[in-house]
Amino acid sequence: MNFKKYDPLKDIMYQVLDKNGNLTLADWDNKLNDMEAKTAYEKMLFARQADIKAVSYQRQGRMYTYPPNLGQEAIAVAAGMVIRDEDWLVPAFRELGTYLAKGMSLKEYFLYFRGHEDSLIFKNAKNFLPFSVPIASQLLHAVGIGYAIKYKEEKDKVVFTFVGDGGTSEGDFHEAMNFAAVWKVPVIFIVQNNQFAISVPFNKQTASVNIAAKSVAYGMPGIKVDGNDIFAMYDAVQTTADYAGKGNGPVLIEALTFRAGAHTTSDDPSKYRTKEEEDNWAAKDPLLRLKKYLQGKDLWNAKEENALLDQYDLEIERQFEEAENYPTTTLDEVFDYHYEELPEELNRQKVAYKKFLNWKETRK
Amino acid sequence: MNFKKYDPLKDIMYQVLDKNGNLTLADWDNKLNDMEAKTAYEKMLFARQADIKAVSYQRQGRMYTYPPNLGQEAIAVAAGMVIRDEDWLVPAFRELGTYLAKGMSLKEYFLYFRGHEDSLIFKNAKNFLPFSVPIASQLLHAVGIGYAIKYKEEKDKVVFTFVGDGGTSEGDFHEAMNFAAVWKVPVIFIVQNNQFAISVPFNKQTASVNIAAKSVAYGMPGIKVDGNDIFAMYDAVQTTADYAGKGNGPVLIEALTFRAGAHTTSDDPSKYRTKEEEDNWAAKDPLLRLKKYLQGKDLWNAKEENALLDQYDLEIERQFEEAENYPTTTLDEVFDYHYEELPEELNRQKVAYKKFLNWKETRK
Amino acid sequence: MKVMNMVNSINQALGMKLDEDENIVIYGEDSGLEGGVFRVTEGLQEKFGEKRVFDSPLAESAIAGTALGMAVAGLRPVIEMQFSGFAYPAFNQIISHISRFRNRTRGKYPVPMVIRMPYGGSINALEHHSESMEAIWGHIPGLQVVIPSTPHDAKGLLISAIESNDPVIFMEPKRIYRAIKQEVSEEKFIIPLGKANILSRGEDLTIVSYGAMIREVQKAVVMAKQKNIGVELIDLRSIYPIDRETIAESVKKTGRLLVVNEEPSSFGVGAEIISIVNEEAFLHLEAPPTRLSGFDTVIPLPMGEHFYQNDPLRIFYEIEKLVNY
Amino acid sequence: MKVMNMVNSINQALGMKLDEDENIVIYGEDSGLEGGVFRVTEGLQEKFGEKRVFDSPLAESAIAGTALGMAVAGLRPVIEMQFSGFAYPAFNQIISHISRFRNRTRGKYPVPMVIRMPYGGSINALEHHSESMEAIWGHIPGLQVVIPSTPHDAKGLLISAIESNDPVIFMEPKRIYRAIKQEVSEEKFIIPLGKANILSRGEDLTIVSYGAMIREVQKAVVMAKQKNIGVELIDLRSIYPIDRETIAESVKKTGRLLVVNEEPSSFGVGAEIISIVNEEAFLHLEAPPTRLSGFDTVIPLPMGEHFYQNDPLRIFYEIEKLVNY
Ligand SMILES: Cc1ncc(C[n+]2csc(CCOP(=O)(O)OP(=O)(O)O)c2C)c(N)n1
Ligand SMILES: Cc1ncc(C[n+]2csc(CCOP(=O)(O)OP(=O)(O)O)c2C)c(N)n1
Ligand SMILES: [Mg+2]
Ligand SMILES: [Mg+2]
Repeated sequence: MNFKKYDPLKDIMYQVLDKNGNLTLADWDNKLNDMEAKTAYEKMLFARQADIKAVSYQRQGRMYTYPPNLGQEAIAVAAGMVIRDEDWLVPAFRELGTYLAKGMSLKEYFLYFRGHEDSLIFKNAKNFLPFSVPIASQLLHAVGIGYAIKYKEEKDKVVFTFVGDGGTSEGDFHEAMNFAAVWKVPVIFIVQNNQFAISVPFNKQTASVNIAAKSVAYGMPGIKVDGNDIFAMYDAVQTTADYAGKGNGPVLIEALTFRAGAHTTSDDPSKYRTKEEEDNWAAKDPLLRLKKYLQGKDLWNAKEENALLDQYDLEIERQFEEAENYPTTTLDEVFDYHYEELPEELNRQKVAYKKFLNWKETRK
Repeated sequence: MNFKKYDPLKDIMYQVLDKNGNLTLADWDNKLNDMEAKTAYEKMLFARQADIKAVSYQRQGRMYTYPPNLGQEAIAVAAGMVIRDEDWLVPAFRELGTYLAKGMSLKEYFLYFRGHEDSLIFKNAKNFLPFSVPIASQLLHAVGIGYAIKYKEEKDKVVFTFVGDGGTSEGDFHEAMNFAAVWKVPVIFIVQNNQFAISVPFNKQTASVNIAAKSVAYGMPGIKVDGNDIFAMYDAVQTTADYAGKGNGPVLIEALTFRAGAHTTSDDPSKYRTKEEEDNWAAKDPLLRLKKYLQGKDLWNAKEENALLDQYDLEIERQFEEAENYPTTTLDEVFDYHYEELPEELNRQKVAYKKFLNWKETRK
Repeated sequence: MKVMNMVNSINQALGMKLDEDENIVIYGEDSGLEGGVFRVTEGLQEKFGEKRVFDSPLAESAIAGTALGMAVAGLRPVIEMQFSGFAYPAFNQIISHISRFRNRTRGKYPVPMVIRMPYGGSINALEHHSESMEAIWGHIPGLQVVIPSTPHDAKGLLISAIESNDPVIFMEPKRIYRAIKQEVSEEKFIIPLGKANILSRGEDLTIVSYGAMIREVQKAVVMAKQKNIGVELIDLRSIYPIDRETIAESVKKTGRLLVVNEEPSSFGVGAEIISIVNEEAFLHLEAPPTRLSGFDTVIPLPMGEHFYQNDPLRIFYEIEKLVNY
Repeated sequence: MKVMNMVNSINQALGMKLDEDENIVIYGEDSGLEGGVFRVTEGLQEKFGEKRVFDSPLAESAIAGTALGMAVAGLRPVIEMQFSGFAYPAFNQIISHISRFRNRTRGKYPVPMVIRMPYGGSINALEHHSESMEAIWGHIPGLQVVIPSTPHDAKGLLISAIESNDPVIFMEPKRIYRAIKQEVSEEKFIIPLGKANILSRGEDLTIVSYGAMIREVQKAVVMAKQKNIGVELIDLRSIYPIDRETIAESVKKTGRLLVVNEEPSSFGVGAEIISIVNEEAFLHLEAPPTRLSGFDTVIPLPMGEHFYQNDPLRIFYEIEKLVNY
């Protein structure tokens, strides 16, 4: 793609696959062949299934509050198909597909929502920061990493970072975009515009025509992409990562999507949006769309899908069990990771607590 | 003026009076007649003279660190010619001309730089907040005031607020612009782009083509104006204030200028910029330009100027003396303004200090 | 009188004041239509309109900074930080402006504003959702910092806070938002800021606590009573101004002090209270005044949080140690 | 050995470390070409290039947040906040990320970073330029907070701070940036973090102080000596981790404590130290451990600042009161 063609100020959106599964762009096969398109679908299916099961684990009281990804899978999976081991991932918290691609295990993911710090080690993943709870603050970390890449002349490495539409209102969004452009660092900012920040709709978040246009303020290219179209997303991420990796500086991608589920398992969207709006967007679902495309090419059928889902369920359940059987947090673990060496004061507090535990023991 | 014509993305700058004092716009007299143009010059001359004398008072050790306005007078005086009693002024700290128009006395100004809190009362001024030292933080106050105006339906009141080019990098700039546009409040944001933030030049501050273009990110109109051209500035401020006062929402004005003096009296610009750059800008000086225009129309001469300067000097010196003779800060004043009623704890600390003072007395 | 939890009583206080004073506006992230993520402002937008109760964009510095602007222009904003752990982006506005504007303008521009924020742990939440950093707010000159421990107190203290002409950080112990129900008058009433509340009388030991910890302490007090230890329990209610006199009077009588809260221990409220009793009641001290806070650690994720948060047994253990000193 | 002021010695420490470790980068507002508004980084850009020593745009949250990114990616940033009073916009990055990343990632991503910031008053400055808010940093789990009081200490402590694999808030007493000159070794040396320094020995009273106040205290110690009062003066050096042992040992001997600093009094470092001596040396206390800080007020503008800042006579007055208790 030539992203200059998609002027965000004119609010043009890049799309390859329409909601009926028809290509709006010729020659697509040069980018992703049939096998790759199928793989993309499988990855989305897996991410969705894991997400759906996470919600149900939460409902069963086996996990704490959980933020579903439903409806946004194309964005994360597309980024996951582009990101490499040596690239950095600086996440928000709603990009399961990318985490899996980067090497996080589902066990770790579930462990996080079961309240254990070990989850965030991402043991088999390189260059992958923890989920960021304070909205938009992570974008600055991405820019710093970008600086380090440039500083060390680690040619062609790229940083991928995510934020939501709501997050673009934070000061840190602005500062990150500005620093990135001034320093000309290889960072791809992906805004998942799912049109809500919890209950707050996009039009109460900003008066800007869209989010991609905000790039103009920083002298940085920006494009608006159909975030429910995995082809467009893949192309956009791949092209811009290539551009940034060549030393051309950062890019802002707005991925237009819709949070089909609740904000988190504690949230009830029916309070702030209509069934109609939801149905409208359900028709543009990213999996549905790609499935139609694959079915049109006779590359996919219901039987295949069901077989895969069964297999996925087993895998997901196995990983969840591992998370459930993970040893609980110890007292030492509460203290021992704050500094390279445990300061005297922390040790004192730990020892005092151990004394209390001893007393408690003897009391029984 | 029609500010839609000055597309900031094309980096077009609004100018009325070129650096040789020639009008680049016909029909100007309909905006400011000869008398008004003369008054504008007198106001700039007064502001400059007060500023120059402030620097010299500082040099004499009679004031603390002081940030000169030299070279930027047209912007503040233009805003001062538009702002009314009922409008609000939320300043940064380099807009002397506007402060004077709003009712601050020079005595108060000098008193501030002599380190006395009473200065910031601005006794004869309405709707005028104190100078804001933490860069860009004041912009949010302006937006809140804008909300209050709208809330109370105080028709046609406007808030004027200032910030520097450096200040546009702060998160608060972004948040203020965004809130202002979403809430559609009557705020005129004037960025004095004097091209330096202390020693940091504009191109290290942002990669944006200019500052006015940043308005695009918020769905707000923005214009770039020649800040050394008082006519253009007056027109821009007046037109946009009118627009905002009619309920159309906020506007961003970038006033391009040059800080001809040091950042503050503690700063030495020769460390970070060239004589050539300074000379280049001296030729575009806002007073020089307007004087040429007035002289061209036979409205001004050196004799008149000298007589005025003598008169101004007397006035400035008189006010400085008043500031110098102002009673010093008392212990009570340190404590008594923090809360409506002095909390017990503050009283205790005050009393303890008084005991010490008594002891010190008896010790002599 | 009506049985209420703290969410109800705060909601009622807000509604009452909105009704009474048209200069009051309420906003924050999700505070409008949704009524806040804890439903504390539920129904208020419907009743008072979107102009007075509304959602803001997601930016805490802006929420605080614009509120200052509103306050100097004559409104009385009551803003919400969604969690106290997300108030930090507003730190500069609070410390540099909100707390100082009255003094900076020698009284010309007071800042009547309340910053509500749910705080505290033991709710099985993700990181940043369990913070208890009241000492930081207490250390900032010009602020008032208030923490209620019951539905009744929450109502009376919040009404006082809203009526104060100076800024108040109003920290709501979210752990007990719905856990404690009690009869609360439906009339308007106020509880003065800056005054502590003696919850139980005793001769052997003074405990100073506040917020959600009060309920835990009360359980420990019962355990102590079974051992014939009489505890005088003081609910601080205001972190700043702090009620020096009530604390001092009690410790002069008991000679022993335990502070119980859930903040990191070092440089906390506990230290301040210990200093106060040293300053005011030094000669009466019979045992080292003691603090029982959290650790100097990040609050652990839910699986480890029980270590960090003091339970009645841990409190009782400290009581016993102090009494046997 | 060479006679240096603190600006020189910090500059030398920075240069030495830049030389030694190519992962070190230095940046902040005006830190590059100009060498900072206090000229602390002067000459470093010229020597080490703009890639390693540079100006950032004007945004403190970004300066801190990007430094975290650099640190996790293998660099060792030493960043500058132009004044400690302008570090507040970075508060969220510091409390939510910089201090926590090691723990959050169970040691996978430590944060070797130094945040330098000139702090403290008595320099006749505008508002916000005289802040002394070290207690707030001290209260945040995961940080180290260091304050030197001499050119020699500044060098040794800063080198330690840069070599630490955990984040350090390095607060520089700007009042004595150029006021104190002393011989400082031009070799590399370190002073360990977390350890206090006993500056003078005495039997009658312990004074704990730090930063620019040390010089004022030393003058008061001379006055005390003339009255035959022997003061043990401890320069804290590190606010966190705090050297509990040195403080406790001293107070066990003298039985009397005075803390002298320039922060707002309530909820400050003074309270922490008073709590420590209660915890560690209760039975040795012969007079109420006392703090002499600033007031619970905004630091007054220059004309009133002398009331707020403790001078030797005020310190001596408190010494005498304590000794005569
Ligand atoms: C600084 C901060 N403020 C508030 C919150 C509470 N919060 C969590 S998610 C959220 C909404 C985020 O919206 P958006 O950025 O659009 O992301 P989405 O949830 O839609 O993926 C809010 C307000 C937070 N986590 N951090
Ligand atoms: C939050 C904050 N950071 C740093 C400073 C120190 N400082 C004072 S003025 C200044 C530069 C401001 O530049 P600009 O916004 O362009 O305004 P100008 O001085 O050019 O008028 C800086 C960094 C400050 N006052 N506030
Ligand atoms: Mg969203
Ligand atoms: Mg500037």
